Amino acid sequence: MKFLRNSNLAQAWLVLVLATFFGTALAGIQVKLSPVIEANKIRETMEKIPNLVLDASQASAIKTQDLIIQSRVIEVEKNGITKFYPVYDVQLKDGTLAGHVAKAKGQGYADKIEVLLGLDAKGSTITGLFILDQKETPGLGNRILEKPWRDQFVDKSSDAALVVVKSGTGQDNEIDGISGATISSRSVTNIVNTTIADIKPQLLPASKNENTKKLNGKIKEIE
Amino acid sequence: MPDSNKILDTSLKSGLPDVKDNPEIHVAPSPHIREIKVNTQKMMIDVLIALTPVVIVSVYLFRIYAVKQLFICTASCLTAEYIFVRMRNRPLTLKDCSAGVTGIILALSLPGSAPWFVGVIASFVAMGIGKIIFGGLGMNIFNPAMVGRAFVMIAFAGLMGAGSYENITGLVDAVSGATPLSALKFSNTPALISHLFWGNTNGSIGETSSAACLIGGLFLVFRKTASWQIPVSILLTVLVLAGITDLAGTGSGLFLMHQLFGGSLMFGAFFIATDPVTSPLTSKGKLIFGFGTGLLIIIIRLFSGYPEGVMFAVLMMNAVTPLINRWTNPQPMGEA
Amino acid sequence: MIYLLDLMLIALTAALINNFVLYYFVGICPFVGVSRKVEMAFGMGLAVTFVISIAAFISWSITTMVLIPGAPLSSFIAGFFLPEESAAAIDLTILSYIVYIFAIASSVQFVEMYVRKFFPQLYSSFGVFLPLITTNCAILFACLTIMSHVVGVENPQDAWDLGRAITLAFFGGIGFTIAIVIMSGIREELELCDIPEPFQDAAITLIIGGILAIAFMGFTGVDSGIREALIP
Amino acid sequence: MADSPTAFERFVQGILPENPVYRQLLGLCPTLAVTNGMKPALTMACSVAFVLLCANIVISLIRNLLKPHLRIVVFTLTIATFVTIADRFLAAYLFQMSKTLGPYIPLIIVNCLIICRCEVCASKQSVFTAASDAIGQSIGFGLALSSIAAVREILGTGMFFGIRILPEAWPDWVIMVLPPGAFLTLGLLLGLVNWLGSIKSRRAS
Amino acid sequence: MGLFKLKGFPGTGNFRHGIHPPYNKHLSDESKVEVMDTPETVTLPLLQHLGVPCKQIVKSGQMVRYGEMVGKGEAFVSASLHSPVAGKIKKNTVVTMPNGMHLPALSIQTQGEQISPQKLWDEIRSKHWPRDCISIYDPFTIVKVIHDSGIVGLGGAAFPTHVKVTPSDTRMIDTLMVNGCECEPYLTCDYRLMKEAPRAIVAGALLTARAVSAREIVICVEDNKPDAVKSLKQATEQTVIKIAVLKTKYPQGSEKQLIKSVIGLEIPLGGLPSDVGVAMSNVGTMATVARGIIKESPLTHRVISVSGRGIKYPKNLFVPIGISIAQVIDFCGGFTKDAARVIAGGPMMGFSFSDFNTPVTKGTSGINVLTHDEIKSDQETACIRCGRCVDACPMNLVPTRLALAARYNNPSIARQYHIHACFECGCCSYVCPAKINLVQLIRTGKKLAAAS
Amino acid sequence: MITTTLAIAAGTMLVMAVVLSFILGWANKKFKVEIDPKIEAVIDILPGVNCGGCGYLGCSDYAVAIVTDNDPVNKCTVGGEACARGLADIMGVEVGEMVKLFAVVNCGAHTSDRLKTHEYRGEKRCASAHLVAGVQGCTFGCLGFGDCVRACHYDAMHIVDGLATVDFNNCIGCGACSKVCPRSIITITGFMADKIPTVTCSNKDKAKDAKAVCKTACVGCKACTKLSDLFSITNNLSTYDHAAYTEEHYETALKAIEKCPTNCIHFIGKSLGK
Ligand SMILES: Cc1cc2nc3c(=O)[nH]c(=O)nc-3n(C[C@H](O)[C@H](O)[C@H](O)COP(=O)(O)O)c2cc1C
Ligand SMILES: Cc1cc2nc3c(=O)[nH]c(=O)nc-3n(C[C@H](O)[C@H](O)[C@H](O)COP(=O)(O)O)c2cc1C
Ligand SMILES: Cc1cc2nc3c(=O)[nH]c(=O)nc-3n(C[C@H](O)[C@H](O)[C@H](O)COP(=O)(O)O)c2cc1C
Ligand SMILES: Cc1cc2nc3c(=O)[nH]c(=O)nc-3n(C[C@H](O)[C@H](O)[C@H](O)CO)c2cc1C
Ligand code: SF4
Ligand code: SF4
Ligand code: SF4
Ligand code: SF4
Ligand code: FES
Repeated sequence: MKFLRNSNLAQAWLVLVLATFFGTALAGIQVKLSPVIEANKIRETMEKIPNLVLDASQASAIKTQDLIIQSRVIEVEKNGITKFYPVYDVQLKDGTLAGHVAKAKGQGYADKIEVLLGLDAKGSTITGLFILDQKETPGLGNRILEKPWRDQFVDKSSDAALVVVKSGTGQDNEIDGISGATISSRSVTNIVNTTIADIKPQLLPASKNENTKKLNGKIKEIE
Repeated sequence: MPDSNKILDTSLKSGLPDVKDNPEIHVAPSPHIREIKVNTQKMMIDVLIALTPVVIVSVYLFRIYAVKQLFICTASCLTAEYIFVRMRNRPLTLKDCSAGVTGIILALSLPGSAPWFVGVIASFVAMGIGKIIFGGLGMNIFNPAMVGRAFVMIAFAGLMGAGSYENITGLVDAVSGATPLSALKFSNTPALISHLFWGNTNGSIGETSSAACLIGGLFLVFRKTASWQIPVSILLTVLVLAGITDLAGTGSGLFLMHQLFGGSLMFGAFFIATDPVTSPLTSKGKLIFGFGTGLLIIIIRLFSGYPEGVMFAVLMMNAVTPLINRWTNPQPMGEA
Repeated sequence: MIYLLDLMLIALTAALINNFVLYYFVGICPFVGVSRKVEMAFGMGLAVTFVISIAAFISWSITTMVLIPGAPLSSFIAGFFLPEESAAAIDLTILSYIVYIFAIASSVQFVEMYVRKFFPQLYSSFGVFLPLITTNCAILFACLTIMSHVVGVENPQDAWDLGRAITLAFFGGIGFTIAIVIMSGIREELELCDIPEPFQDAAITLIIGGILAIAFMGFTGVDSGIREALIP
Repeated sequence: MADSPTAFERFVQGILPENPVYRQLLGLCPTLAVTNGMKPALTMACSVAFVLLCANIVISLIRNLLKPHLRIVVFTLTIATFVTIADRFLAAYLFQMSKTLGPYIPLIIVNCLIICRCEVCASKQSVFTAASDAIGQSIGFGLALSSIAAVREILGTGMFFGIRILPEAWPDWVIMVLPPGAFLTLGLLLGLVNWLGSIKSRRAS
Repeated sequence: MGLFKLKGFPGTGNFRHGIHPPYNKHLSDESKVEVMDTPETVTLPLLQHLGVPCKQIVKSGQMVRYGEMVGKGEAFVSASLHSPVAGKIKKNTVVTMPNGMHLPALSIQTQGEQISPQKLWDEIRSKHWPRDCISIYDPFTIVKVIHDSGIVGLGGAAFPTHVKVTPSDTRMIDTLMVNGCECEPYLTCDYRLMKEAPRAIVAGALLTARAVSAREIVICVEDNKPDAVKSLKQATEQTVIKIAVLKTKYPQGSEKQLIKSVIGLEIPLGGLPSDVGVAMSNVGTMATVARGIIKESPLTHRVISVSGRGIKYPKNLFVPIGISIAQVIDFCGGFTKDAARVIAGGPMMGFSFSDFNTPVTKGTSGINVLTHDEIKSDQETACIRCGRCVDACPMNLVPTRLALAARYNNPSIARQYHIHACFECGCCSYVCPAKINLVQLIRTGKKLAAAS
Repeated sequence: MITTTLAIAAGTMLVMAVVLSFILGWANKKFKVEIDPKIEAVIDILPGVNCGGCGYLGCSDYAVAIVTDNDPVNKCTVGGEACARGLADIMGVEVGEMVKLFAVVNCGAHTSDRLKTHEYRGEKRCASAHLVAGVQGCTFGCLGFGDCVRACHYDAMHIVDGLATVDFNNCIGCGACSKVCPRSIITITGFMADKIPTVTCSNKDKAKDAKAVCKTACVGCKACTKLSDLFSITNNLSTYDHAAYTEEHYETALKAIEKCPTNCIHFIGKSLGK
């Protein structure tokens, strides 16, 4: 008994009790909150998807729940490394394939830039571009967030690689660089170019892919 | 022994012979003679003289833009020094001309098209955060002009970026297009070497003409106002590193020439890195300082998002200067 | 090759480009507090580098072994009570902060006691810094960064292995050392300068930190520059 | 001053005379990291306030059970728990803000401010005193954060709480919202506060 | 380095750093040494040398003869004091020496038959000093006589010479260097002595070399004194003495630098010339040694130069020790109108003073009176870290650090940068564009470092 | 599922706590290094946060500094006042002096009293000017460049008309000024009354020499010693035995002040209101 009373464990009984108690409490909170957090994460992407595949008027008319969004991962092997592109296939309620949205990452001026790229059902035209995450310089590089600039990509064909120019000559595949942020502009354009080149071949046989997951179901479940 | 008894006639009872002749004896510590050819003010005036060719070229090339920029920066630097020193209740130090040097060097490192407030803010930051906050002349760790320039360059990146250099095109006929280093880095279009050397290219108003910088710089070195070790080691380092890169690439020498004569390398090596206050004390330290600056310039120019790295390189080396001083603390004679 | 390059760029980024102190603002307290003398700063830097590497190892192991859903240890134990599928879903990441802080604190304390007992000389030059480090956010920050690259990554390939984790931590520590040694050099110089009274000590240190941060911005993009130069 | 300050004195002291940032230089990391806008700064200040309040109350409740050599362990455990709670709540209900603040919320665990208050006040005082001390210190911390954030946001973006208050023509001082701006602003404000303090004490004497 | 070698010596004839101040030796280098008559009173401070003060052994009212010992140097590092006149001891006074020391002093009223100073000088100048037959003097006697004659170094530091020449078991001396560099601007007394009385120097050098059993004797002269070299060459013919002609540069005459120049060795920090087997003495000291041993007369007179543009007629003078400086100045015609600063010693290392009743002491090598023009100095500014002082410091120190450490009361930095290695030559202050009183600050710093 | 998660979480925490406290407890015993019990006591009082705010390397480093180097006890911001008080108790640092200590400047010569002064062109600090002869005739007295003023942290020393003058309302007798004075003319003196008499001179020369350099030098004339035996003359300089002063010596001191031919005796101390 004496041994026990003097042992470290007995001395630290308060710590042990508190640890157990706090551990339990936290786990409880985890159980309660983690679905919400998960949903937040998914919704972040999901909310953008309609705007990326449908044009503005359509998008506002349709609710997210009315679309069937399925996600899958496209694997591309290049120079011995495998790249993964999460791709969301968007079907209208009636089952017609409206388009695809791909998530892609690349090096920007300061840090990684993460974008969502919308393509039409055939993958031949860009239907939208959204910047999910970036750490470019405010006021310069982060002007890639601005809608007018991003909208330059819409309706560009996915056949020819896009190039950034300082003053446009009216060519189809040209994107006007942001002055003072040519590097960021070019980075985004490069990400778009590589993504298209990488995933285009694997886009079509999508609907029957195995690792497809139904996503909106999950969201609905939460809400 | 007729003279053996002779005793000096001491009519002088008072200690001071002929007191009226000599009313103002004063006392002072040794040594009692000083080098009269140099003092702080004369060194600063030397720099101003050495800067004249650069100023002349800049005014010739950028006309009213250069005049405006020079005026704004010099005036605001002097004003800022006046205000800040007043705030500290210290004796005024405008007479030593160092604020003027800072102002002119700052102006010469800005693009001509930068709006007025850029010069004003840069000057106040240069004097305030770059100099007075450390205790004023001689105490600052970082080159004040470069602190000011860096501040506005980052604060107003849009106004100071390559784009701003292009805006000026067309307003002044002498120069056109992007700065040579930008052009080479981002669109791979080289400039004429003779243009680089004589200065009819675009850029910050003082950096374009390597020839003018060389003339002024050599004057400084020969006057011993600037130490020779710093420019020599910077230029050598850049020469070697850029030479290797050039050989690894095309081998045409075009790249090398751009690195040497394009951008602000000459201006920086002779006028900025040599600032005695912010560079090491010993000659060994100065060589290390120059080598480090050259190395960083090349790294930044080659790999970073900027076409030019003189400013950053100088600031970084300023930061390690105290450490260099420590490492090169000479062994006193007899200790080795 | 590519893996090595990856490690190199992680190292470069952690040490210089996104310096812990000057870019992420972690470890400011020792940066301001223990930067008066170069020797002290250097010892502090080394101690941080050492501890941060250990902490990275511990936190990476605990995270992958115990905390994340499907971690071998937790799902093994849960497997006794639950069907396999839900056992694999057990997510203990909420405990991560507590676990990290305790694992770090205990290991630091252990190392300190050990060094003090058996290497008194080493203790006086290096061990004395250890206690100061436990409450240093640079360490926890490294663990959190590593965690963010292990937990919840979408592509399995992007999840960091131990090598990347330790590289980040180690070079983050080196970056901290660089920053604090530079700062201490400058502050030794400042002893002979006439700094205005209100700015002495902390304020001037922060302002110099600002100028250093400006200078370090010169490295922006060097990582991608090197990547491009090496992988055309 | 009286031997142990009353609850009200504790409250007042935290705000200015013993301001955690300007006077005690505690918790500088978050102060620098999250002050590029008013919103993140206030979120951070609220999180700290939450953690500090909860931790102070809990510690004060169990203060008689503490063993001297284990007290820091208990403090840390308590703080880490509440920080985790705060972190999860932010992630659940203020997702964007939680993303912006990133690791700086968990870093509250090692913020000396909180442990300091536990040690100095909560482990010795009644719950009420501890709570008012926590509130006072939190307000002080919040004031410090928002003063820095205000300078940085207004100069850096021309906006305040994301609302434009300077004319469109205002050239944004981008540097202010970047890392150097944080250091410079805090350094200059710290100098200013010291200067005002010295003027005041000179006037007093 | 083979290119730059001093012919006949291991050294290069040069040392690192140092400066070239305007020498202005022409003011007085053509004036032959003139002899001043015995003054009415002399004042003899009891500490005229480095070390322990000597003990007064006469009483007020007592009569003394010429050359009679009035103060006894009892400690080893001390020197005796002898009366340069015949006369009556007066009440003690105090004097403030130019170096700031406040000392008790003997005062002697001249009375009765005096020795003729002119005869003393003629004796020194004569050609009849022996060059051989030195061996009749036994080394121990030489040391003893040097001790008894109160001989101290006349090169400036006034270090008791017998201490240097006392043989030691641990440090063997193989070279005696006779220092005739006189690198201080304005001063010409050593030059005149070498030119006018080379034989006395040579005799003294041979005697001293015998005392320390040195095999080699080198007389070192800077190359701006060709006349001195010529007369020394004549005087040293058929002796072992060599003459080293060195580059003119300040402070060539400082022992560490001189040894480096001539022999190429460096005295360890905190060491003495004897650590590298060298004994060094000034030319004036050598002449005095010769006089002391051969003529058995103690150190009572010395040659000083009185120069500078602030003095009407710059001269070299042979004066009794203890004569008041006012009389010396008067003898040279007094001050000119724009005289501004009076210095005991040379302008680089000498001390300015304002009380002209101060006596000439054994260590006074000259009086310089500078004019406002010569001492014009600009406003002091902050150090701009230009590093000129570093490039000037012959000891390879970082003077700016030392000075600022002193200014900001930081003895640890001062020690870290080796403040005690500085020998206060003044090169750093001379070149400093910010006109900082570096040497004075360093001196302050030494006190500080010693106190903490 | 939920209960299992809870249980496992609690279990994890418990296991961790047990393991860690066991290991550390074991290590604590195993690796114990004997340290000074006083240091140990100090460590116990310090918070143990190891934040470095005190400028030392963590709490135990600070503890060692307190015990071995007698460093100040109030540097811990975390522990605050209570901590400082506790530390002071351990260290037995006591402040309650019976006698008030003040700095006394033993020189009374203002600019116009000093003779043989010359313009001085050097570093304007006492420690430096002290090395140059002839700044003023008196080699004992105050130089007036204010090294002591700069050393005083309590705004208690000022140069008044060339003479260092103590402000007795601010002076706490810390002695910083007396350490820096190159002429060692500041003494830290116990005041037996609010105002005490003192001889404001340090010149030890004979009357003639002293008079030649200063109008208010003590000439050692013995006028004061005749009036009060608390005055005594050594080396031509009168000194006052402050420790023996009581109120009853007031009168004699006043008389001595009147008698002193060079006016170098004064009452000094706190000005008792205006
Ligand atoms: C502080 C600072 C931040 C910058 N940030 C970016 C950025 O985020 N994105 C970018 O493309 N260029 C950025 N730049 C500009 C680049 O250095 C480079 O000048 C520019 O990309 C050239 O583009 P332009 O030709 O469009 O002017 C920045 C420059 C500075 C000084
Ligand atoms: C002394 C001096 C230093 C300079 N340092 C830099 C520098 O470090 N980084 C930089 O981007 N531009 C620097 N510049 C400006 C460039 O030389 C030049 O203006 C550049 O081509 C514009 O680049 P941008 O595209 O980044 O705006 C400096 C100019 C001068 C005069
Ligand atoms: C800077 C400096 C310069 C000196 N110049 C001379 C000089 O020109 N002639 C000289 O005899 N001694 C000069 N000395 C003194 C010598 O170092 C050395 O002490 C002296 O020659 C020893 O001789 P003494 O003891 O006979 O005087 C100088 C010392 C210093 C520090
Ligand atoms: C050779 C030389 C170069 C200088 N270069 C600069 C400079 O680049 N920038 C600057 O602000 N001041 C410069 N100065 C002026 C002065 O040293 C500077 O303002 C100090 O840093 C102020 O303490 C220079 C002075 C000299 C003598
Ligand atoms: S005085 Fe001292 S520091 Fe200055 S140059 Fe001479 S030896 Fe060097
Ligand atoms: S010479 Fe003068 S200004 Fe130059 S570094 Fe030395 S002390 Fe400073
Ligand atoms: S008392 Fe001493 S330190 Fe103070 S001014 Fe006088 S001489 Fe200087
Ligand atoms: S330094 Fe101390 S003793 Fe001297 S005056 Fe100031 S408080 Fe008094
Ligand atoms: S808050 Fe102290 S190190 Fe970050």
